[in-house]
Amino acid sequence: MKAGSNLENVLSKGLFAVTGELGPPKGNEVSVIKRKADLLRGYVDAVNVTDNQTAIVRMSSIAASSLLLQMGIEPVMQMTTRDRNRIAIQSDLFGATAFGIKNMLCLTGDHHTFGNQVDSKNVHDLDSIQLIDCVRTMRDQGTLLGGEEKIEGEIKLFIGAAENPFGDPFEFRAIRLAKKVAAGVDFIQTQCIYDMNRFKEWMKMVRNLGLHEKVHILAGVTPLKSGGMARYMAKNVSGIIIPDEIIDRIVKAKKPAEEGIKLCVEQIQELREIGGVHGVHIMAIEWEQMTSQITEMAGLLPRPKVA
Amino acid sequence: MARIGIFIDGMGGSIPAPFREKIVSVIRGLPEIAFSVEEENLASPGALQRMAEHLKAEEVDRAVILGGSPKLYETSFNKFGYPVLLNPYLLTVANLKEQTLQAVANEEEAVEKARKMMIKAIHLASSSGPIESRSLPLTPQTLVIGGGITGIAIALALARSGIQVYLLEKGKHLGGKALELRRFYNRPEEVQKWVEEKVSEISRNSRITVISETELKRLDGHLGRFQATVRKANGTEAVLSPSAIVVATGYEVERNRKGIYGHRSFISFAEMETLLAENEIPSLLRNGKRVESVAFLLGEVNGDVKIDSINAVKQSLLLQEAFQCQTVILCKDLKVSSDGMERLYRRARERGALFIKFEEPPKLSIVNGQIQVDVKDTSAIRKEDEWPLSILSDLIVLSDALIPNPETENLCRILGLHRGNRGFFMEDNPQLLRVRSNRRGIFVAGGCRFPQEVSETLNEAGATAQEVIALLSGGIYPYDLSVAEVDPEKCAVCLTCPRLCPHSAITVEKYAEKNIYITPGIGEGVKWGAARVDPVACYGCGICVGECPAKAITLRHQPDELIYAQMNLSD
Amino acid sequence: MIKAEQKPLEEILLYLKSYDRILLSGCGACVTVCQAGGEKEVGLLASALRMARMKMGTPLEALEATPARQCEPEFAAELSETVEKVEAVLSVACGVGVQTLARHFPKTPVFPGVNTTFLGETVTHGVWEERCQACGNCILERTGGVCPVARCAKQLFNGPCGGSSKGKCEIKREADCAWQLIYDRLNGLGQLYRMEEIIPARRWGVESRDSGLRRIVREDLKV
Amino acid sequence: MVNFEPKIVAFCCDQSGYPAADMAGGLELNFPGNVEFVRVPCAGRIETLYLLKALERGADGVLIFACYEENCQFLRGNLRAKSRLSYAHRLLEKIGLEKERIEICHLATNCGPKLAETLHRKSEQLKKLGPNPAKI
Repeated sequence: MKAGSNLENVLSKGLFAVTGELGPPKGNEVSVIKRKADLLRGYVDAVNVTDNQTAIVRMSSIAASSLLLQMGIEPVMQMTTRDRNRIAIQSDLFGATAFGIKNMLCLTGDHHTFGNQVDSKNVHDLDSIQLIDCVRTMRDQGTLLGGEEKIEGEIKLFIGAAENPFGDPFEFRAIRLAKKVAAGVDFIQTQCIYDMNRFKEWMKMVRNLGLHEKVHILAGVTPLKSGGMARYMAKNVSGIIIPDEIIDRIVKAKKPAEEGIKLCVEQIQELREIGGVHGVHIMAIEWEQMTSQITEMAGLLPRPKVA
Repeated sequence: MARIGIFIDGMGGSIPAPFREKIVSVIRGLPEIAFSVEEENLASPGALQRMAEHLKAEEVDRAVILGGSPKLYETSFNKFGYPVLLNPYLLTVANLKEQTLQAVANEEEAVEKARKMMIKAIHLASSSGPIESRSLPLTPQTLVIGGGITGIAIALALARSGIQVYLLEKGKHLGGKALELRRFYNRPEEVQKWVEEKVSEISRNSRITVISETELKRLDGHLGRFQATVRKANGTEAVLSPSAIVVATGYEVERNRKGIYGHRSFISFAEMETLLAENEIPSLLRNGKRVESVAFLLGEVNGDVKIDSINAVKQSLLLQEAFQCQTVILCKDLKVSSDGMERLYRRARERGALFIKFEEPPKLSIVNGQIQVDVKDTSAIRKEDEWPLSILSDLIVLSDALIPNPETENLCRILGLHRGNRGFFMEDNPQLLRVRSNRRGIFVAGGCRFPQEVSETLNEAGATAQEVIALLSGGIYPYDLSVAEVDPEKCAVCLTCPRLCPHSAITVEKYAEKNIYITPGIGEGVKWGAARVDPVACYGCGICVGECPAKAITLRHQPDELIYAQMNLSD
Repeated sequence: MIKAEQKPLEEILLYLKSYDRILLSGCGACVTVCQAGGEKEVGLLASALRMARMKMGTPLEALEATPARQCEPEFAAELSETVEKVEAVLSVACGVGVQTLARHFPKTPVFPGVNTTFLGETVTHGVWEERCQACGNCILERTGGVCPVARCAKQLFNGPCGGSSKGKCEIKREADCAWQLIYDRLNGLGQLYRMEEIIPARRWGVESRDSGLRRIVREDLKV
Repeated sequence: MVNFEPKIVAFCCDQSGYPAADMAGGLELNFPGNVEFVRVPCAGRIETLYLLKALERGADGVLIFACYEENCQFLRGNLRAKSRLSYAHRLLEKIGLEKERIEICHLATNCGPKLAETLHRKSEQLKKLGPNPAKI
């Protein structure tokens, strides 16, 4: 065991893992976290806590993750390289692990111009692959990046990263995953999947490289709430592909939200059948109450208790 | 101090004597005014002669004409010869007729205005400098790029006038697109035979050197001393030194055979040409099957090009008269403006060809393995007489898009030429200078400029040859230095001017002195890398002058000072 | 070369508010090429400033000069006599030229007339794009001659982020994704394996601007 | 101002504007009282600086008489003039001058009446705008 987290236990037992996602409040309102935590408790194995997602200022992921721990939910602390240099990153990891956080997700982060502090200066001292390497060094070598300074104590982290099979150049996307694996990543959560064909094609490349045996891949899904949301995401979010027939299906549905949930469940069932997919990551953004229904309908309940 | 002679032109009474007197009285007696003489029609040959004599007798170094538009005098100087002894740039004109007398109603104001204009003209004359005239020797050598019928015809015409021709052909053989053609629409002989005769004439002509399987790789220099580097297919290179260049690289055909157009019933005009030539009269067979009906569908892909219309009527007549086929020609417009076409069109109609004019493009569908064309005929006079038709033909001849040769873009870059809106080589001026390119000494002719039918292209070849002969026959190119000039010390080599020069007259090169040409490769005395305007290639428009961010370029005959002097404002 | 853009006239007018006689100094090198501060732009800006001040009722005398390269001490020295005649200098050279003049004329205020923008390349006439950030440790040999430091919005070293879509960057849709360019170029060169190598965390501090003033000394050249 | 006769500098391309001015004179179409014609070989010769300098040195308005678009003897001279004019307009705006003070008019040799009309219209317009407040 690298960190001994619940997520690591589930995955290493070969069980199909389910993770959820929680966006911290745009302030210090703890009740927001509590409300969302209650909606997710018991339906997922761990919950991602975003790190100022889309560069909108929110409560720090370390603080929010610690609060989740107190509420009895296992967090996957996200950390971007956008806002911290390697000094801040390593210091934050000392703190996070001291609080008992055992999972983290290494990200580059959305560009700061997308958020609400566009005049800031981004850092990007490291990129996500270099961050993975940094955390792995801290955990496995017990030293800071650079390999000389010994760390007091032990950093136990189950290291995750994201990958987007829908970004371009497509042919490079599996190779990029290989780089993350080489850097020491333990699990991967993908961008939300709508274009099943392209995902399957990507997984095939992943399997051909033998990566599915070295890393746990959790397929990302996001239920569509409405036709408008589907259209907006397809048009405006780079790196997300929504095929026209899916947009059509939601747009034409009498109850689009219900249809969105149904579609999401179907997707999870289809993803389960793909070789090398070890779990799903459900990103029900500001729609956390649906996580119970989705996991229920998809037959993912009850969540296993592993020691 | 300048000695200025004043010529006052009464312009056949347009500028009355009292008015003239009121103007000239102001300057009479001024020390720099050597004399003032009156003439009635200064632009006439006799008056010009007298003007020359005055200039000589009085030893003036500047002259001012008070009269009409400067354009009038410039035209007559060109026609009758410019009065000697005074550099033309030291003479200025005050346009009293058009700009004061006729343009100002109140006489007092007109006088006032005219005086001002005269003073301005005197000022301009005294601040002008002379511009040197030069001439460039031209050897009678040309490079013709492209061995299609345009290139062939031009080469033969030039050779007949004693001009040496290098005929460059990228393929193995001369002839180009004409080899796909079997018959002319307006000549009895077969195209192939005609081409053969011309090719054999070329091979017998000692003034024409055919260089086949060779392409132009690089071009340096300008009119009179081009340096063209050509490369053979085997990689060997040679440098030719033509005085002028003709581009005749023709056009290309782009076939759309996607979707329904892939059906076996569709053929191109070139395929029909072959079919007609291969079959024995009177029955037309294709793949062993008899062809009894043919439709021609003239698409809109080629806009105002006449080739498809001519070929459709020509082939239709052959099909009707020799092979007893029923023909239909569907088109938006039939272009019959070529020589003799109107007659052919009428004959085709009389023999029973159907002409259908449409607005909406016809709909194509496959019915029982055949192509059905549904079209609404709009040639009826009354709207209610328009009716939809369905046509089932054994064959449908389809327009192919006539597009620029794929190497056009690259050739343009090498030659410093422009491409027009459809990507073909652009002529200098579509109304006046059809076969001249934007560069002096380079001509564009035939299909590379605009896809043309054979007979049209032969006319154009003749016109181009005439232009080249007119340019080279004198053996010299006279020019003056009323051109742009770069100060190499100020030049930042930013490449603005070579990018913007419409005539590709500017290159960045190393040279020792301003406006001294050094052939690339000769490094002696090279001191500076800067932009250089070739005075022969420059048209003197001044675009580069206005654009130069370092203000390193001057227009010699119209520097800043003369512009500001014309503005007549405070300093 | 260095690319710059003229500052808004209102900003320049504000700098010069309390001066009646200035020298407007251009530069014959980079800013001439990018049409921000050559002799032509100096003339235009001087004329515009004079008219603007005339209209405001406080005429301005603007002398004009365009030394060959403002960042050389000798060329700066050529301006000495003129600078003595004026109250302030407005320099439309890059930030380097402004500082050369400032160093040379300790008693005369020197104002920038342009914003020095980037080290760039001419894409087409009139369009320039950033190509280099002078980071001090060139990695172009690993990235097929396309710089991710200057051209990737996140300065990524190990391939494109998830926002790379159809060859474009998610930050500016009109901009090419630098890593797509790198991919295409290495693919064309048959060197895609170069993208499989992990580029480790970079040593910014040792060579880059973050280590304070950078200085190049060539002992052999010193006189 | 009652007796204000605006001073107009009229740049004339030799291929169109200048012959059009000749024609206007020939047709005895009156010009406004204070026009100074500047003959240039092509509108592409007209530098941005000339447009500003004309105003700086005392003109109230500037007109460019250039060939119709796509009809330039030198292919792009008139387009360059147009682009330079747009740059000058941006500067005028910053200076605080009305951009109507500089205008381009595309015409051909046979457009004498158009030239005269444009001059008169510009003169009337400038009378309304008043004297150029930025002239030195």
